Parts: sequence; C-alpha cells; structure tokens
Amino acid sequence: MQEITRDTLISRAKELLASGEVDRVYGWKRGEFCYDVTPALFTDAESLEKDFEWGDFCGANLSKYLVEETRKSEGKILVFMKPCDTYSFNQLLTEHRFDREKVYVIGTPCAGMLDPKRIRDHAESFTSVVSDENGVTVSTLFDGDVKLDRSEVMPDRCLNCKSKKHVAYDELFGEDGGTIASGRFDEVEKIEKMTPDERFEFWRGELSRCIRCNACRDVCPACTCEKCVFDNPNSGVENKAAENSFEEQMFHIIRAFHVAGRCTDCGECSRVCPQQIPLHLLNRKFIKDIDGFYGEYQAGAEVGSRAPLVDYTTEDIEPSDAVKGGDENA
Amino acid sequence: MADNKKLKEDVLAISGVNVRKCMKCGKCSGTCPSYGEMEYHPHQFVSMVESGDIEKLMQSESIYKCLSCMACVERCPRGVEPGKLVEAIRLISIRRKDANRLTPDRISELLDEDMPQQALVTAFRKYTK
Amino acid sequence: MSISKEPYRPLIVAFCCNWCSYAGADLAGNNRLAYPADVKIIRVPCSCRVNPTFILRAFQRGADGVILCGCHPGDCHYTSGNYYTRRRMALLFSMLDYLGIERERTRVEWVSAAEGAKFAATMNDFCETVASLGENKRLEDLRCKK
Amino acid sequence: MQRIGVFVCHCGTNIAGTVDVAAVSEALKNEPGVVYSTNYQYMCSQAGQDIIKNAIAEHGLTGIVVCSCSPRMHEATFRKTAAAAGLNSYMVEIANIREQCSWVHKDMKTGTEKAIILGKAAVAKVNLNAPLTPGESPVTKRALVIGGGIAGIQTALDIADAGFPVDIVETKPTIGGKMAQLDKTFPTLDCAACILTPKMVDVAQNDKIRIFSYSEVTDVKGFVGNFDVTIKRRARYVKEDVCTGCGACTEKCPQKKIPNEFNLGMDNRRAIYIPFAQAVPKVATIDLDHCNMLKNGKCGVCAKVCAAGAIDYNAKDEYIEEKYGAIVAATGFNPISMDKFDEFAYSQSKDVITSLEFERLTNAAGPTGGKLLRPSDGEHPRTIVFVQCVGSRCDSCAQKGKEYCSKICCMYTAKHAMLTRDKYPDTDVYVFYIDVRTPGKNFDEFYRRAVEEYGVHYIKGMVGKVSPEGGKLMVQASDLIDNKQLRIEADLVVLAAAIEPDRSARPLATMLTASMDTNDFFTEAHPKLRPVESPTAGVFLSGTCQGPKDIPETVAQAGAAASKVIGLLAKDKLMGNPCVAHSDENMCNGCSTCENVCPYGAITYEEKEFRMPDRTTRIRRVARVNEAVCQGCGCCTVACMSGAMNLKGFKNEQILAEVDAICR
Amino acid sequence: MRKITLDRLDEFFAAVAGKLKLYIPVDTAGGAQFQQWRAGAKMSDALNTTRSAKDFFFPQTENLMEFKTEGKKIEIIDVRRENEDFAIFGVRACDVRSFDVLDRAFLSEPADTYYQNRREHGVIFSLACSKPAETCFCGTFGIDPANPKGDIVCYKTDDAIYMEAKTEKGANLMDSVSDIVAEDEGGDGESAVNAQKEIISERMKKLPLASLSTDKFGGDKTAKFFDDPAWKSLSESCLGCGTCTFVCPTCQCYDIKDFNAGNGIKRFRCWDSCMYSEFTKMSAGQPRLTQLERFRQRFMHKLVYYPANNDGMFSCVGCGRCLSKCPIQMNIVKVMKNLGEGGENNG
Repeated sequence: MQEITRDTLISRAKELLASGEVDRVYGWKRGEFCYDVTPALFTDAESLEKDFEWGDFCGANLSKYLVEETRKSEGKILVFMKPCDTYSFNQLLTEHRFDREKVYVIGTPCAGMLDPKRIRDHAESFTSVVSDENGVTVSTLFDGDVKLDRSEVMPDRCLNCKSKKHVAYDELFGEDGGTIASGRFDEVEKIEKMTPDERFEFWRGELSRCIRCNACRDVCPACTCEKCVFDNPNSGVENKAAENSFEEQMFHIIRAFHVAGRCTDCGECSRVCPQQIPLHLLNRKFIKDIDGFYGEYQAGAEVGSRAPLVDYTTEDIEPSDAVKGGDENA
Repeated sequence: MADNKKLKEDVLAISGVNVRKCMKCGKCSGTCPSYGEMEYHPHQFVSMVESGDIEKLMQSESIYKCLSCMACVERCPRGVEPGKLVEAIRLISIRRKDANRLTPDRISELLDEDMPQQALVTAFRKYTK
Repeated sequence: MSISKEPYRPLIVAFCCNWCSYAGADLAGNNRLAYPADVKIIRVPCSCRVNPTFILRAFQRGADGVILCGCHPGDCHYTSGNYYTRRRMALLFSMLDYLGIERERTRVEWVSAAEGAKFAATMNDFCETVASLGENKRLEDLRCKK
Repeated sequence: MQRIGVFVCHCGTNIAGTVDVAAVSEALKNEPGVVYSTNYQYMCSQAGQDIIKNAIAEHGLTGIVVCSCSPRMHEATFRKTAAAAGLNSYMVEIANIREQCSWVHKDMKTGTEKAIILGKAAVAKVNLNAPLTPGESPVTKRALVIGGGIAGIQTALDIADAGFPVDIVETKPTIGGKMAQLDKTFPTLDCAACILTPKMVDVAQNDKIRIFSYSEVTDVKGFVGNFDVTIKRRARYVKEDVCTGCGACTEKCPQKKIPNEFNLGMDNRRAIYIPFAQAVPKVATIDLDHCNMLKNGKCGVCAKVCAAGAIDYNAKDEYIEEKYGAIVAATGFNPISMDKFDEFAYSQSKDVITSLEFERLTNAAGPTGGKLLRPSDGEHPRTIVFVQCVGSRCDSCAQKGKEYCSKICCMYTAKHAMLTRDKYPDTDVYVFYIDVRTPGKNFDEFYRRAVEEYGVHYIKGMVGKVSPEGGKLMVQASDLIDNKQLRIEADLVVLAAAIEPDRSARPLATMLTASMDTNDFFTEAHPKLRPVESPTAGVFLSGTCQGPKDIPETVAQAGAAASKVIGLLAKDKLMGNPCVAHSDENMCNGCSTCENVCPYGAITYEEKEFRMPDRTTRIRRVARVNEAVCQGCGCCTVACMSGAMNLKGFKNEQILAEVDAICR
Repeated sequence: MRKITLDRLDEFFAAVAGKLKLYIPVDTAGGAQFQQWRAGAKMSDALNTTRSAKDFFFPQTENLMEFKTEGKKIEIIDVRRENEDFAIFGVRACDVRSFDVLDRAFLSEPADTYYQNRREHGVIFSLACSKPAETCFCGTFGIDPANPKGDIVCYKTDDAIYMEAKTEKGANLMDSVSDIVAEDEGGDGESAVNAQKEIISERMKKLPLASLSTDKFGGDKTAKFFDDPAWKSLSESCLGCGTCTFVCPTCQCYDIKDFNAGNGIKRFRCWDSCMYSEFTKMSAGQPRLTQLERFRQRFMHKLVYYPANNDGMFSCVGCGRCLSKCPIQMNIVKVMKNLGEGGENNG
C-alpha cells in the first residue's frame, strides 16, 4: 500500500492539470507557520509545488467554495476532500448548489486534524509541529520542545469523528474507512441532563461571548444562501451585532434551525469561532433529536435523500412530547 | 329552601353527576332490576334531584332498594349515571344518621358459601358512610 | 401574593390557521365561550406558515407565551402543512428547552373548526400555565419593555 | 406611506355591548398611516358600506381596516366594497373584534383594550399590504360525482341536463345506494324502487353520464377547475360492454353460500352475481374472494354458460386518469355497528334486527319475498318491538354511539310500524321512543296515523334490556308516562340504529383536502349560507355525507350541489387566489427545499442568468411558482432558509408587523 | 516606581476597585477576556485577550439616542450620560497603541462625544509582555512591548508587579491606593524592571515576524498597490466574515441603525466590518461589489489610507489576533509580504 503524502497529491494534481481533465485545483496553501494553512486555488504546477500543503492543519472544508467556483467557468475543478468534507459535498449536491460534472473529487485519508487552539493550551509561542505515530512534537520559541499525545491536541470534531468513509469521490487515495460510533452526543446529553436553570446559565455564558463576526455562518457549508436573512434588511430579522442576549439567542437558534437536518456535523463552526463557543452542540442537539424522533439520518450520506424537515410521517411525535428535558430524570 | 339547594349541591358534588345531561329517555328505568321494588325509579332520581326534591328521596326506601348494580350507569346513552345519584343520597342519609349500618366485624357472620363477593362489596357501599 | 391593583397578566400570541383553528376561535365566539383577553390571535393561512422567527419575535417584543393552532394532523386544508409544522415545532421547542427556556411558554394545539369549546379550554389552560410562569425573562429583549 | 381608513362596526350591541367602539376608532386614529377613523352601527349594511366608499374617495385612502366580525364572515363583503370604490380588494384587512373579542370577553375595559390592539395589528399589516391581482385559470368542463346513491344520481342527472359531461364513481357493482334497498318511503308510502329505478335508467341512458361502477377514486390532484383524478376500476372479470345481464351465469355458479350484501346477509348469492334485478349497469360481477376459478383455476362454469362470451378471468384492475372542473362528494351513510349495544342482544338473537334489515324483510325482492317472517324460524312474529335512538343522541363521554340525532329514524319507524299493522293486523307493535321528531311536510300527520288509525303502541321510554328466552325475546323497558317498568315478550325486536358517514369518506376527504367534522361528516363552507359547498374550492357536497337527511332533502341538496357545479362549469376562466407564494430570484438558492414541501407541485425550477456585482454573468437555478397551482399555504416560506420565498397577503413582514403591534 | 508582590495582588485589585470600576483579564472558556474585577477573580496569564481593549472605549453596540413613539407622536430622548470612572489592568503595548489609532479617528474634530467621554474616564494600566507569541509583530509598527505607554505602566516578574504612573490620571489613582502599594523607594524596582526589559528585547529578536517591515507601505502608496495582482489570490478564499475586524484593536468602522422596539426607536451604532457585503451600502448600492474590493479596502486602509491621513501612522499594531483567529488563516502579514512582489500567484 502506497503511503499518501503531499507529493502523491501534487503529482496527481499536476497530471490532471496537464491532461486538461481539470483546469484548476482547490487545495490548501502553506503560510507563515506550520498551522496557518489557507484554502487556495492553484492553476499551475509551479505554484502547486511551491505552496500546496497537505497535513495536520488542512482542516478547512473546501466543499463550500465549489458553489461559487463552479459557476465561474465551464472548466472542471479538482478538489481534495477528507471523509467529513464529502458529506458536505453531497449535501450541497442534494440542494443543487453546484454541478457535479464540474468537479473532480479526490478523497484523501484523514487521521484527524490538529487544533492550534489546543496546542496553545500546552505550548505557548509554538513554531513547528511534527506528528507521527508516537505523538506530536511541538517546538516553541522560548520553552523548547513539548511532546504531546495526538488526542490532547485534536479538535472535538476529530475526537468524535463520525465517519472515515468518503461518501463521494472520483478517485480515492488510501483505503476507505467506515462510519464510527462516536460519543458525539455525550456532551449534548450532559446538557440535557442539567436542570433548565443550569442549561439556561450554561448557554447564556457561552452565547454571551458571541461577537457576531459571522465566521460560523460564513464557513458553514450548509449556510450557502445567496443572501442570508441576517444580512437582509427586508427580512425583519436582520442585525449586524447582537445588542443583547436575545439577539445572541435569536441568531444562533435561527441559524441552527436553518441548518437542521442539513448540517453534516462537520464541526467547522466551532473550529472557526474566535470566542470558542461550542456551536456544534446546538447543531448536534438537532441531529440527536432528529435521530430520536424520526429515525437515524445523516445529512449528506447520500445525494438526494429527503431531509427530515422536508419530510413527515402521519405518526410523527407531537411537539408537546418532543420536549423531554433533564429535570424529570435528573 | 336554602337547605334544599345545599342538599342538591352536595348530591351533585358527591356523585359528580350532571343531571342536565338527561334527555329523559328512561333507559335507566328500563334496565333497572330493582324497578319493581323501588318507590322512586332511577329516572325519577335524576329529575327529582334536578328539581331539588331530595328530602323525599332521602325518606324513601328506594335508596336502599337500589342494588348498586350500576346497569343504569352502564347503559345511559347520555352518561348521566343515575346509580351514583342514588348512592350519593344514601350516603348523605347515612351521614346524617351518623351510623354505619354495616361494620366490618359483622362480615364474618354474613358470610356463606353462596354469597357472591360482589354482594358484600355492594352492601358495603350501600350501608356505610 | 401580589396586592397591586392590576395583577400580572401574561401576553399570549396565538397563531391560528385560517381553516380550522381560526374558525374554531370564531366558533368559541359564536358560543360565547370565554377565555382571557390576554390571547391575541394572528390569522395565518396554515400553521405551516408560522416561521420560528415569528415565535422568537413575539417573545422578543414582550409575549409571555406563544401558541400555534392548526388543523388536526390529517385534516390540513393543504393536506400536509401541519405535518411539517409538527416537525418544525417539535425540533424548535426541543431546542428552546435545551437552551433552558421554559417549555411551557410554547405550545402547539390542534383545534378543528368544530372545536370552539376546545379552543376556549385550550386558551384558558395556556393562559393559566403561562401566568403561573410569570413574565418571560429568558427570551426577553429589554429594549422592548414598556 | 399608506393612507389608511379605519371603520369600527358596532354590530348592533354585539360589539358595542362589550367594546367601547368610539374609543377604538379614536385610539386607532393615532396609529401611523391612519388618516381617517370612524365607527358605525352596521358596517356591513348598505349605509355602512357607503361610509367606507365615501371615505375612500374623500380621503384618498390606500388601505382600509374594518374592525368588525370575523373575516370569515364579511372579508369578502368589504373587499367588494373597496373594489367598488376603486381600491384594490387586497388593501382591506379585518380586525376580528366580535367573535374573537366582544363575544368572548365580558368586561368592557379589557374588551376595548383588546379591540384596540387587534385594530393596531390590522393597521400595521395594511401598512405593508400591496395591491394584489388574482390570476386566471381555465375550467375543465366535466364533473365528477363520487357515490352513486340517490344523491349522486340526482346530482349527475341535473349536471348532465345542463349539458355538461359527468362521471359517477361507485364502489358497488351497481348504482342505487341505500334507497335501492328500501321498501316503501315515508310519508307517502310509495315504493322506493318504483321511483328510484327510472332515475337509474335515466343515468344509464344519458349520453353525458358515464358510470364507473365497482370503482373508486385513488388520487386527486390539482385545484378548482382543474382536478386530475385517478380512478381505479376494480376487475369484475366480466366485460361490461359484452355482458347482457341475462343472469344465466348467476344461476349456474356452483358457489352458492355467499352472504348476500344487498340483503344484509339474510340470504345467499353466488360467486358471480348481479346485486338485484334492476341493477345499473346490469352486468354480472365475479367475487374474487369466493370464485374457485380465480382462486385456484378450477371451475370456469360461468364462462361456459355465457352465451355472449363476456367472462374474462384475466381481467386486471385498471386505472384511468381524467380531468374534472368540479367534484361532488356523495358518499352516503351506513347504519352503525351494534357491537357496543349488546343490551339489545343483537349478536345473541337473529330476531333482533336493524331497521335496514327490516326493510329487506318487508321488501318483495327481499330474502322472504316480502313476507314478514322471523329470521330465526320463519314464523310470523306476533309481537314486534321497535326501539328508537339506538346509538343516536349519545353523550360523547358514554363513548358508544353518536352525539347527533340521525334524523330519519322516527319517520321510518313509524312507517315500519304502520306497514306491519296494515299487513298483519293481528300483530302487536310497540315503539319505544325518547322523543318523536316529525318536522316535515305531512310527517306528523303520518305519525299520528300510525298511532290513531293503526293502533301502534307508542311508549315514551327506553328499552333497557332484551334477553332471548326460549325462542322469545324478553324486552324490559320503562314507560315513563305511566311510571312503570314493562316486560314484553316479543317475537321480533327492530333497532333504529344511528347512521354514520361511509368509511370511504375520510380518505376521500384527505385526497380532496376537504375538511370534516369529528363525526366524519364533510364540513360545509358555511353552515347556513353555503351548505352544499365544501370549504375546498371546487368540491361540493351532496346527500348524507354532509349530515343525516331523508330522501327529499337529499334530492334537494343534490340539485343544489348540481346547480353550484353548473355555475362553476359555465365559467370559462376562474379567478385564482392572489395570496400565493412568490420567490425572489435574487435570493433564491435553487435548493429545492420549497419544492419538496409543496403539496401541490406548484414550484418548478429554471436556470437563469444573473449579472454579478463584478459585471460578469452567472447562471443560477431558481424557483418559480405556478400561481394557478399554488394554494397559498405558505409551507415553502418557512422551508426556505434564505427567505426568498414569501407569501403575498401574508408576507413575513406583515406577520412580523402584526406580532410587533400586538406585543407593543 | 511602586511594587506589589503577587501574593498581595488581590488586595491591590480590591483597593483599586474600591475607587473605580476595575477590569482585569480573566481566563474564560473563550480565552482571556477583560471582566470586571470581583473578589476571587484571578488574573489571566495569557499574553493577550481574545477581544481587544478597544471595547472599553468603542463598544460593539451603543445607544446613541432614543425616540419615544406613541401613535404618530414622536419624542427625542438624549441617552448620553456621564460615564463612571474605570480602570483597565493588563493592557498590552499593542492595544495601548490602538487607542492612539482610535483617538485620531474619534477625537479629531468633530469629536465623538460618546467615545471621548469614555476615554476621559478610563485609566489604563499597561503591562509589558514578558513572553510574546509567534504571531506578534508590534515591533514592525515601532511599538516596544518592553516600554508600553499607558497611564500606569506595569512589569510583571515572577513574584511581583512593578508599576509606574506616567500620567496625572495614573498618578492620582496610584496615590489614592498608596496605603496598599507604596512608592518602592530604594528597592529593587529599577533593576528588576530593567532585567525584565532586557528579557523582552531578547525575545522580540527571536520572533519569526521580527523582520517584517512597513517600508514599502505608507500614505503615498495607493497607486502602487491598488491594482496589485496579488489581491486576487489573497482574497480568493476570504469568507467575508468579520472576525478579523472584530478582534482587531484598531478597526473603527461602525454602522448606525434604528431598532424599532414598538414603543419607541433606539438609534444605536454597532461595529461594522468592511468585509461584509452590506458595508457602507447606500441608496445607490454597495461601492465595493466584490470580496476582492472589500478585502483590499481593509488592508489598504491599515497600510495606506490611514497613514495618508494620520501623519504616516499605520492602523495596525501587530497584536496578531487576526493571525490566530481568521477562519481561513488569511491575515495582514500575508498581505504585507505578498503585495508588491509581482505576479498573481506569488506566494
């Protein structure tokens, strides 16, 4: 079995560019440090060689860029996707957000990404990160090297990875994995078991930090609206900044509701939140409820599946029975 | 008169019956196994309670002739439950006399092989407050 | 126990579908079945017209309870609207509860055009429930307070 | 900015009794946009409407708010008023301060406060209203009548008479319905068959009418004027156009012991059968469940004896699709099951029967050839007890029967009692009743004749219990007038079972999106003013599917429904509902979410070219609403994340404005 | 020079908090944040707060005025109130510089009275950075983290904090708490602070961005950079979110909006971001139609337009917040490095 490296990806991308199969490549570009990798478009072999990056910090989900990028020309785009990205890819296809024919997907293996925020918890002013089977070695400016367990510096979304399976690809690098029974609902359950007062305090504490930078929305592959209701002065709910706790709640409830049944749980929202609000716990609540009320449903698992909120059965649970908080069983 | 009103309220409260639902079909009396024994019949209980004529019912033997079989309750198409009225009036009567006519220690002497248990239960309902 | 002259009255916004529940409310009126004036009805074509935004907006603006009334499942004038409502509201209410917002402040009730009595009874019950919770504090916007 | 006029109606004292109408009109004067505000005794009266019209002209109003009764009552009235004064009808909003305010609140202060708030909400909404113009759609000039009883027959005949084609769909092998099973009809005692069968023949011979018997409606799509209906024609294994109805097959079929539905199981029929002699269409039908040939391929007698060669064992169910402009529901009724009324011993004795069974027992074409014989032993009954209101007028908490009065029982019981005494004067006939209800032409006279001329014993009281004892039926009942309990030894007990809508009505209502009440009777658009229309446009109601009624009433309603249908089909175009969804293509994501929830398939997509901010062009998939198909439920507006989809007349902004006004 | 040992820090905070509202950086689930000091609050050791200290003078949302409406009547309500005195402890050199940047925008005539009022009432305890991070590049803009500005400058060593009042405002405050923190006369203060400064200067040299220079930028460079081909690739993946602007200590754009509360209107301002598609939208539309234009605006403003109007002062202070917070890791450093280097794909 061939080892998949940055070079594997670059040489295949160069081949596809050279053959004319694709005319541009969406990938990741290295930056100043080991971790500040930027999603970027490459159009020639030279820049690929020079700047293309593939590694522990290529966490950004590239599927959303395809909505705009595919509209720009008739040419085909090569895009690299981790297993979780492919779910977003499929969900976007289900919603007719881009033309599948214009994209060439290479599935790349993923051992879980690393989270610079969590690395900083252990190592201040770090300059390089080397990871192998034995763990992660972080070099710092003033404190020498720090050795860490991979699990100590992986983001929650990777620790609770739901699937190593690529649900969409034209070509696959490495062996495909399967779905994983993760403990991703444990945190949600913990919150559910709190009393309503505790839950309220918990969320007020979290949401009060929101600065409405819209990073969660703008990075979210399910938030691809041509015009977001929160940006639209005619929508009646537009606002630029949360003036008080109500507006914080409003934004996050409506956003979570709009992606309910469509969110693939890719975890980008929590990754990008500058205030480290665990936004994925809102989305996961909906996912957990949907699974519980209407049967297991994984958004993006297959193209064309009917999202739970555009579906119904005559025997669905009543709203009054749906609300089962923790206070009864606490 | 005020007493009568109070009495009626008590009967209605104890029984939980809404006498206004009665459409005077007489099915209760048509169904009653004790009909022949009773001075006032189930349907009369309903109408007399409605008109507040409760003293008369309380004085009547009828309240003890009722077997508490509840057939009238079962069959009433309007769910009026005349049997419960009889019970309620009986209960008020017994309470007034402040004496149970049956006490648990007398049960053993009443027991015989042919006595259905239901009869005992019914008797208890009828003769105790 | 409050001894102020005007006891606290909750503000209830009721969204009623035109075909069943609004007609049910009219029937309650026809039959003179009283319920508190706290209830203010907004007519919508179907319960499925009610956007979660409307519900949150009502709370923002000072409502203490929001109730959504539609045709009974299976009886929707538009065949399936209330089935979608049922799913949307099940998820929304569950989310509100998850955020620690009192679950009793929101309700969905199916009221047919023939159920004037049910409409009045539902409103009486809901007003009482919401009144016992007191003012909505957890989804309030202080700017909108009087 | 709108120029809004507010018109507060007193509705006599209906509103003014609990709401200070002057205070309401005064308060609303100050609302943004309001330039005129007044109140009047009866806004819906001609004088009231004139006030509105004059104000529109005088003050240049661009929108009006009427604070009055429910919009379900007079919204249409005031819209017409506005239109007459040159204002778009959709610039009118109603604040419901009667049904939802003055009638439910007792206190003047709270009533007035609430009325003002409701008025403010309506003003806030009108401020955001825009003139709307209804779209037009063509009308398919063909009607569908579902149910082939007397209601369906009469409706179909009347529609066909006006020159429009009509199809009747009937689940049974023949049309005729319940009336075909009756013996005589009250109060004239003419024979049901004699007056019904000519009409059945008329239907068969009318070239405008097609009969789909042994068929059912399986799918309804579309909307008023443009329904697409799928009809399942169940295989009857006999070619309808070949069968001559000679009946040879029905005599030779070896399967003889099948309970005959037409006679309510009181005798038997064959596996191939014609329900009754005057059946229309008069063709045989093979009963799949009992035919040996169809079950295991062993028989084929009918095919052998059929001179016409009409038997086709390989027939399959067929589905036909047809377009209709109007649909009439005429699904009829059935007696309720006697399962929950075991005190009358229906399940214990063959001699306790329902009134419909009694009809068959006295019918010359019935199982006894018209002789009144006890089902158990074929003896003449000497004492007959009729019990009325079995399962009717029950309280809902008793959970047994129906809350309503079945309406027809008093009269047919009188008829049965009278006919019995007429034919068999030696028979004692008792009728136990709760009330005898005879409002109808010659009805009470008929009942009195039963008592006075025929000596029927009418006893005010109810039967409590029937117990079979030694071949007799011991009937225990109360006589409320004499205040005694009776015990009558009867030979036959006849139960006037309550009637209920046919079970096919509920799924049909779902397909038609027509509403029903809790008893499964179809709801009329208005109980007094639109009694033969369903609230669903293009769907009409005929006969007992709407509520219990007797034959003359059914025929009258059937005619009324027909005239409504004719009125509809006579139009070339229909004005649609302008309160339909609309997609803002600049915001549309083309994600198909709205399409997925639309119950009418009103949303389609197209690829559209857009100019981008950087002056390039992009092609995007965007939703388009077919306004003729959209019914305006608004489901799509909530499904749409971007808010591109909005509902005219109930726009997001309008509803939010109402919310704001109420919560202000 | 005054000295407070770390074990008595709480006492000091309590004493200051007794005089005015005191804010200190505290660790939260969202990183370090300034919070009002309360007994038991522990000062964060983090290099910097997630949000910058600009919030104190230029809050994210702020009511400017109100209108009370009743029917058609409208009444204007002035909501300006004299601000309470407050102090912020632990402001880093970069953030202190940001106040200069903001002052130039808000205090130049006509002065923004809301901002001015807060500024007048705020006392700044700056804190030298003993351990800068890899994302720091304040040196690029001539900021010396060893010698921060501020009303009171603080140096933290392993066991104590040394403080020196630099302004009258600072001196008054320190005098008022001199019973807790007395003048460190003849103590080790001078030498400890100098040693600290030495360490900081050494560490600054080691920073990966130490060599980043502003030489090619300045107020006269509009023509040079405006049509630079690098903008395209730099802005290509920008999500258009406002993270960089909202964590930036110098971003100063706001929008004024009306909130109709039903019973009245609150006219408020809130931060705006030039990265947003609705930014400066006017009746004629949006002047910057593409993300490229909006992206360019932000960095041109920091590096060219602002210096052009402010005597060459750049409106970036090198705090590095945008480096660690940008969802796609695009930032001003990459912009500075790539602009003017020719070629669209020049990395």
